[in-house]
Amino acid sequence: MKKILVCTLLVLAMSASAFGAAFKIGGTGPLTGGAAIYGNAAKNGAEIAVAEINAMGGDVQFELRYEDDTHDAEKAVNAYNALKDWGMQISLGSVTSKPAEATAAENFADRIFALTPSASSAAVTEGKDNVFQMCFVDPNQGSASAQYIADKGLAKKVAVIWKNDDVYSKGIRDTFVEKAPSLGLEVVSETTFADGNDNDFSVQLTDAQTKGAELVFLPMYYQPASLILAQAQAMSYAPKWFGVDGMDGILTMEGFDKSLAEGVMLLTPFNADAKDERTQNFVKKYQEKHGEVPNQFAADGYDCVYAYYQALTQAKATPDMDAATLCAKMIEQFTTMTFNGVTGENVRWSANGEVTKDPKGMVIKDGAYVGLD
Amino acid sequence: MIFLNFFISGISLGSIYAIIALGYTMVYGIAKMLNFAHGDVIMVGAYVCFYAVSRYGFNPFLGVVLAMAVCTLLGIIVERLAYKPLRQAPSLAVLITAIGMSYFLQNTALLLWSSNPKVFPSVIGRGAFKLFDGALSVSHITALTIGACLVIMVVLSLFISKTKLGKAMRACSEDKGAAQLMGINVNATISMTFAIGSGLAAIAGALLCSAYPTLMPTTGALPGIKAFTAAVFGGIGSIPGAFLGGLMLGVIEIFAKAYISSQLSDAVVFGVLIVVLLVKPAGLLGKMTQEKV
Amino acid sequence: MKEKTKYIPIPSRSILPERDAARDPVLECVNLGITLGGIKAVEDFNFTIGRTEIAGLIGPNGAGKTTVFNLLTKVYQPTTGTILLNGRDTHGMNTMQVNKAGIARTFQNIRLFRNLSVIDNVKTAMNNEMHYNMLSAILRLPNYRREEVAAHRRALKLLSIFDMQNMADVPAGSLPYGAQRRLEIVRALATNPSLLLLDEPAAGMNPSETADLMDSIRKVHEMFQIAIVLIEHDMSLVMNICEGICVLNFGHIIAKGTPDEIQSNPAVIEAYLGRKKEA
Amino acid sequence: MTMRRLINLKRVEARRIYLTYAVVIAAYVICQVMSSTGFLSSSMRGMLVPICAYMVMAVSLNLVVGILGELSLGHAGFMSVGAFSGVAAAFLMQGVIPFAPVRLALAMAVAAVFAAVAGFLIGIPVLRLKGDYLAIVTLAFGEIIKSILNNFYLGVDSQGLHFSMLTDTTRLLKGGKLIIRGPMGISGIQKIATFPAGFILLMIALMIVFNLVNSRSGRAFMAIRDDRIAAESIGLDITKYKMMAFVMSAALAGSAGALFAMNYSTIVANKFDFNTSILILVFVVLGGQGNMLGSIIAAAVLTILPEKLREFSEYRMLLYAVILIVMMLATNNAEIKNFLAGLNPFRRKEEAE
Repeated sequence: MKKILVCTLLVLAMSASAFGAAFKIGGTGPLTGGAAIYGNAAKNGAEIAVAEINAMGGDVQFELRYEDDTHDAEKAVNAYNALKDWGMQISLGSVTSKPAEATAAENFADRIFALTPSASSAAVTEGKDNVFQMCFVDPNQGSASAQYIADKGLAKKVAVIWKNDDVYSKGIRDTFVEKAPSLGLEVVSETTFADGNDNDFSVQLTDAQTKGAELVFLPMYYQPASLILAQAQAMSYAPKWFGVDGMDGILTMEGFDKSLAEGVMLLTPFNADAKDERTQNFVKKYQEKHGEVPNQFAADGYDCVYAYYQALTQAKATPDMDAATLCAKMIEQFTTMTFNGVTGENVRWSANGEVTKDPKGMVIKDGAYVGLD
Repeated sequence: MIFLNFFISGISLGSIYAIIALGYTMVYGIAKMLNFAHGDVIMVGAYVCFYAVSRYGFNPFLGVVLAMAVCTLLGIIVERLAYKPLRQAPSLAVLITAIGMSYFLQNTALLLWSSNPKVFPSVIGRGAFKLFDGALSVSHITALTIGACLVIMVVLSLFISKTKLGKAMRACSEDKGAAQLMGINVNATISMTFAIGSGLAAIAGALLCSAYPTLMPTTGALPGIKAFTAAVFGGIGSIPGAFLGGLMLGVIEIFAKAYISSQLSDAVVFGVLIVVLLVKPAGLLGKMTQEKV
Repeated sequence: MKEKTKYIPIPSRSILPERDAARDPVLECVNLGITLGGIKAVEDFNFTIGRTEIAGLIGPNGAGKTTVFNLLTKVYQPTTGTILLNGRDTHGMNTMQVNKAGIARTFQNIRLFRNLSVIDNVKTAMNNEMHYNMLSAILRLPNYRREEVAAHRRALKLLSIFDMQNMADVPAGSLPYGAQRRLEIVRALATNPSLLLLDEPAAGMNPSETADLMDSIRKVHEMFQIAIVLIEHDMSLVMNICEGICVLNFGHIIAKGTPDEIQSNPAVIEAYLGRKKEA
Repeated sequence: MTMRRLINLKRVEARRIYLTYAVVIAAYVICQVMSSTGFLSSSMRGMLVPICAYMVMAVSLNLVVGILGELSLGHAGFMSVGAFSGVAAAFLMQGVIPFAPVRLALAMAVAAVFAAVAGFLIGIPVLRLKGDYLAIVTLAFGEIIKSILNNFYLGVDSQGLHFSMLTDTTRLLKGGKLIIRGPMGISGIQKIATFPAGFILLMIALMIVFNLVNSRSGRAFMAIRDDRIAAESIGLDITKYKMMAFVMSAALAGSAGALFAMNYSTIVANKFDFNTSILILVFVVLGGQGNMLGSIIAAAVLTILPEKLREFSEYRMLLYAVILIVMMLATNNAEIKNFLAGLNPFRRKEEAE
């Protein structure tokens, strides 16, 4: 019931802006199916930002539409085309990597600017001047993680467990494994899992344990990670755990025993427990509307809309401009501007669309994130 | 010792496949249909149990009983609305309807319970029996799963061979026409089979999510397919076959991960299935029926 | 032509098959037997049939008559004995190869290709005499057209034996019962067999239909000059049409001979006909 | 008494064949006209190629399920083999053949060959089984293909092709490119698939299937479907014909896969999973087994339907599921069928005549 009420309010908020001129902003993401957590989070985050901006009543107003792509490249292109028919002027790309690669190619061909909240594979932006990312690109996460582990002297012998049919996991794993030796890290154990094969991790953990890994690197989303932590505890294996931004969200899983995640380290741009006003405001509103603590995807979605807000305001763009004009203006803005959002301060973009922001090293202590530095 | 630990992991995973496979095999044996929605009934059972225990503070045991009640009812409704009208239809039509039902249950779950994964409360705690000075550990949930699986198989076998309804089921499985002539209500018997299968699914859901404690709307789908494979492996239609097939599939999967390649374990599992079917075309314990000429 | 074969009456447990020196047998069975589910369904089946004979295989229900057909056509592999077809041992052959070697059959429970048209049922049986390949078919090359037209003509000709040419485009499954039985015979004939096995061709027919069928079988026999074995319960048909008769009971041959001999054989009367008298 | 008798328009099957061709051509012309005059939405335009690919998939699966009568649950596996081999072939030909349509055609041919080989290899064990066991083995092969492609690496450099399994050990020279990258699939595909190409492929697929069905091979397929024992008894080589249908179906699926893949800039093995196999099967069952026109229409309707349901946002897939179930009930339950027939005024008239 609460959900319906919120939806109605949101619709009202959006249609109010539709009377005046508003920028039509569209994105695709998995709203149904196995990856629906990510799509819905990004969508919810973006919706909150749009509602806030429209409520401020400035010159820049948004009309937001999210279409379901079920985490599938084909459906993502369909969803993208539906958005095009609706009149999308600027795009939020797609939430997950493979669909985003497909829609980015369309964005490039149609000259519709895209800023994807969370599609992190390098191929999304590669060779496209008008596709930008809000999140770290996967290879950077891999090398940053290796660098961090080496710098802090967390371990010498490392195990990696990764998801064998996932672009995100594989992208991070590749650079991590590539970079590790040069930093004095030894990858002693490397094991995988895949869809339909992601329940039992005893083999992977035993392999890491018998080969003496002091730290286990988990380039994956939090749902399988939670299973790994539980099973490691059951077999009394307690190495250091190191995750990536996909790990964010583990603490807010309903029913999760937070003690399992005690001491888990992760690099993430977003921390729902941060004390700054911007984050607290966002987290509060998100909780009010959706009854959950926002994860990194929601934060990325939220930031995307604000980044657009800033860029459009600075470019003095008006909603009657066509997509190609806006595209040129956005490219100009995004390659020059600096943005402050909930996922980072002093965020900048390179010309190839990659984001530069400081990953925050976090460690979970007493069921909450604590900055590592 | 590591080998033994892997073996136990395999048995644990396998016994879950086995419980799910029992549901598949029972329905197939009697209604001759592949009920692809079975995995999703498991998911529903797990959610009911989750909400009962986590949100409303039920005793886990009561939670499972409640889940069984809900799933049995769900099984009856699904059967009445979607499968019963197709009793005379070609088997492929029923298969597709079952798949539609699977989509329906998944998407209803998505709307009702959102896509956020839930962590399933442990039914009996996360402890473990330590053997050989801790070199070998068998978690309580593993022991419970294996135990439950055995009990269900024995009870089900006895039920099928001793009770009146069980005999009616076997009769329907052999020859529906003849069963009808002998005064057995074939329709009611098939409906009953669905009810029992769905009730079992609730137990399977609770055990699956206790052993691997995350719960999403898609939780049942992939284990469902694996369990279906297990049922065929053991000889679909055969109850001991489902048990054996499930256990073997679990063990093979873990061993393939451990000793061949974690990347190719699924390929190995399905490869073994193919080899087994080539040697025994009706599965390990299935019986080959010869067409009368 | 119509000269009768002389049958040596039972018991004949000789290792060598009985031969009629005057004739060139198309089929010889030596000690043929099969065990099905622990039961010897057929045992010591010794049987010979000449190139243009019509023979009957009779016996009470469950005597193993259809099993004999299944053995001859390798639906079941025999557990003992030898089958010589045109002097060739069929050991190791499967149903398809046996058909190619010359045996065609019909089935007790009609087995037509129900969704195919009548003429396509017949053309399917001519598969082995057509030689164009898949590519010719897809591209409709000249040899496809030539062979298809030839097959079509021949199929219509075969159908006309049973006056079925005007039903050519009807789906086989929708034919009346009697026509289905006749179509099965046409289909079997289309494979150019040297031996035709008919499994209860007159089952379910009324007397006038049976009489028609009898004429048709005679006609087929005369036209194609082939050997025919038929299983039948209709004694008038069997006694009228068959030159030799073999009686089976509990998987064993209990009598062989001409219709007259069989009718007066006490063992047969006891096992089979005798029962009728009591009734 | 010659060919006119063979291609007899009075025969129901013959009429259906020409109707199918006519409908496909008409639909193509209408779509092209609407597209060029701007009446077709981006959404519809974007779906033209995948719809063609799905139609070919449905037609090819119908050859196995409807004509041969064997259930296959792993058809997407062949699509996958075709997609990966076709895209890789197109990539390798990029420098040699600059004209995209020729490259596309050759890539689809290569895809057909690779998928046919896969079909043959899989057919050897599969076709020894029957019924549901055959179905589960095809499912298993679909999963195995997915698993293998998720671990397959293919690269090209000045020294030629290099491939490896599990990890990327191709060690390409400078200037080389890794084409297939395991779980990351293929990225940066040149989108050379076009609607006319899809239309031509569909027409070829229809021609192959229809001409095959009306030949000795097709009659053999259907005979095996209707009665295997009788088919053996008239000397048909069951294994040979099953294999023929299976391989032909795989080859067509392979070309469809290549067409499909080259409509997107990226492709992963997970796309061609059990769900995709099932989707194709739904087209076939809903369209009617053995009914090619039905398959084609079902493929189009069920591809467009989820897009048209977008306005229902989160209820979209739920509605899709409900519609699927209702359609199966409506087409297969005798009572509902009669009830619907009663509603149809034209039907009444026909009966009255």
